[in-house]
This record gives sequence, C-alpha cells and structure tokens, in this order.
Amino acid sequence: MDAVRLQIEDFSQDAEVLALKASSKCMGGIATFIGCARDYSEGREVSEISFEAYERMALPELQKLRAEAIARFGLLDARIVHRLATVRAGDNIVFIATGAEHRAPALHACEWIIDELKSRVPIWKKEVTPAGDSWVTPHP
Amino acid sequence: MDAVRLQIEDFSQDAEVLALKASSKCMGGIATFIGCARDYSEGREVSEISFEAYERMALPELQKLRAEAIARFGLLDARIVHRLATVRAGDNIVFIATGAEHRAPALHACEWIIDELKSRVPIWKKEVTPAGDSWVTPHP
Amino acid sequence: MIKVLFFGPVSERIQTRELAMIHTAGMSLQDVINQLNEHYPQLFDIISFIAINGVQVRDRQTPLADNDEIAFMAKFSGG
Amino acid sequence: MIKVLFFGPVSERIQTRELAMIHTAGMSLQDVINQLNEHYPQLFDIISFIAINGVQVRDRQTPLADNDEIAFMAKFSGG
Repeated sequence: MDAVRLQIEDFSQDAEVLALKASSKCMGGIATFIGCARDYSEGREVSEISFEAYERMALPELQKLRAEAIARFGLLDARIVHRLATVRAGDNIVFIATGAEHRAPALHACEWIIDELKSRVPIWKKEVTPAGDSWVTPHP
Repeated sequence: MDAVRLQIEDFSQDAEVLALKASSKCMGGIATFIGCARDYSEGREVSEISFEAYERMALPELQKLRAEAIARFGLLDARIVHRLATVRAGDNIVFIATGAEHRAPALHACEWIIDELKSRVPIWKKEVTPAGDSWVTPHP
Repeated sequence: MIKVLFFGPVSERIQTRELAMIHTAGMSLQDVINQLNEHYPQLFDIISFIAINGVQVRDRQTPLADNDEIAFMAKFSGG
Repeated sequence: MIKVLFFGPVSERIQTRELAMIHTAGMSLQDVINQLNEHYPQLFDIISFIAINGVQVRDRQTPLADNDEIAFMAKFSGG
C-alpha cells in the first residue's frame, strides 16, 4: 500500500496507521487528520460532493508534500490518501497520518500538510445541491 | 462504547472514528492523536511499559477534559481512550479523536487534550528496561 | 499536436475537458492562451495556474515542443 | 477508618499500595501527613498531588471524615 495515493475507494485508518507504524519502533506520537463530507456548506444543503484531479500533477505534488513534511518536522513517516469519488455526508475525503518520536512534530506536521494540500494540489471539488451543481471556489 | 474510557484492551481507530462521526453530519474535520510505546526512552532500551491509574479520579478528569475541549474549541464531539496495560514497542497507549465543522479547531483541540491529559490525569508510567524497572518522572 | 487540458470549474466554463492544437515552429504558451482567449474570452478570469507536462509555469513566453501537455487550472479546492 | 492510597512511584517508595488509619475526631489531612512522615521521611519529596475522595485538595488543614479516601500522588506520567 503506497504511502501516497489518489483513489476512488474508502480507506481504513487502522490499516494506514499499521503501515505507518511499520516504518519505525521509535514512533511515540501519531497524528491523523480526516476530512469528511458535510451535509451543509455555507448555508446550502449538499447532497453529494465529487472530486476531480489532474492526476499527473497531483500525485507527484502529494509525494513532494510528504517528503517536505518529513524533512521539515523530522517525521519518521507520513501517509496521504485523497479520494477521487462522489461522496455523501459523513463519507471520508482525505486522510493524513504523521508519525514522529514525540507528539508535537506529528501534530504540527499533520496540520501543515492539510493546509498545504489545499493550496498546492490540483484537485477540485463540486458540490451537488438540490438547487444544482457548483464547483467550489476557495476563498482568496 | 463510551466516549471516554480507561481499558486494558487495544482500541480500533476505525471503530472510534465511526462512533465520533455518528454524532453529527456536519463534521468536516476529524483529528486524532495516538500515543505509542517506543523501544527507546532517553537513550535507554525499553522492553515494556506499564500503566497504573487512580481510576476513581482519572476517569472523571478525562470526562471533564473532554467536556472542556468541546466547549473551548466548539467541537461537535470528542473521544479519549487510555490503556491501563503492559505494552511493548509499537503498541497503542492513548487515543484522542476530535471532530469539528472545520479542520483547525479539531487539530488544535487534539493537541490541547493530549497536553492537558499528561499534566492533569492521575496515570503513571513504568518503563521496564533490561537494567530494571523505573517509574517515569516527568520533566518539571 | 499540443494537448490542452481543462479541469473542474475551467472545463465546465469551456464545456470541454480536452482540446488538441497544431504545434507550429516557435510556438509559445502565449500563442495557446491567445487562441483560447479568442474563442472563450471569459475563460482566463478563473484560471489561476498553468502547467506544462505536469509542472507549473509562470512565464507565458515558455516555448512549446510538439506533444506538450498544457493544463489550465482554477484555484484548487481539494481536501 | 481512613483509607490511604499510593500509586506508581509513591507506592514503590513506600512498598505498599494502601494503608488504613483510624479516624479520630477533629482529624485533618495534616495529621495523616504527619503520621506518614514519621514512618517514611523521604516520601513527601515525590508527592505532588493529594486528593480526598477523588478530588484534589491543597489545604492540609482540610478536616477528614470517617471513611474518607486519601490519595498521595507523584507527578502524572500518562499519555
């Protein structure tokens, strides 16, 4: 199971954390972040969210992001999975796991990765609402 | 499955996150922290770690911590599980999960809870090393 | 040929995901942009990033080789 | 009786996890501390927290009722 993946299917946190841990016996702290679909977005009811990526660019960018986080925070390992699927409220969208000897770098790296992912990785989100579809335009 | 538990057995992150999500369809961000046993601590090889708690005080304090985190960070839900067992390198010790509408409060609450847990909850850790056992004294 | 790709909000506005353009000697990214602007004048309002062969480029004078893949992208909204 | 509990590093130093003391009228936390100090003079070097019936107390003059449970605790090291 690759440490960085774009996939349609859902992921298991247990399986991801097991794979993360396999890289070191010195891992004292593991932080994860899971982004999920909500049933409301800026006041509008959302039935589904679908994702599209420029995979040729998105996958290498995610791999670069992982390597940068490992170097920047002195992580023992990190994993990033982003789904490219149509999801409903409560479904998983993105998973990040970071492991370090101590808790602070793991927690801070996890936040850094999700922030960077949102601004650097060519993936787009479309919200399907009872009033129609619309691509999400992030705030400047 | 209670949201706050002291238990001998291991936990499943998938099961915990499922239980966390069940509380709201507005949960856009879930952060988790897992503390694990390392095979080294301050240069000494560690074979096992065992935990002891003053359960009468520890469980209410963990419940209070969860309620405080929910209020302080505007969380939709939070869960805390601490094992009271003898564990080996790689084994899980503590699990925290926080869910919020957006990612920042979930991530910040997760870090706050583990920091507070370490200073406020009456649990003690003994490291078993080839040279003998010793209770861990936290740095002041 | 130059392969031109559009994603998400950009493909929605242009009503296509992919175009092919004939490569000509001395052609630059600016030439592709000019051709698109002629047919889809509002398109560039929402384009924030351009990549050639999967690598982001900022210089519109970048020369293009035959078989290059150009992607026109709106602000990202993954995660 | 007053139930006195010791945990982790404290129980290790005192070589017991639990003691019972006879409750006497007007007895305070300080009386329990004095009795323990007599028998285990180094014990209080590592005690950082004291709880009565599961609630942390700082005032050593706190009066004790019969059947109270007192816990003497070193710095916590969970997580």
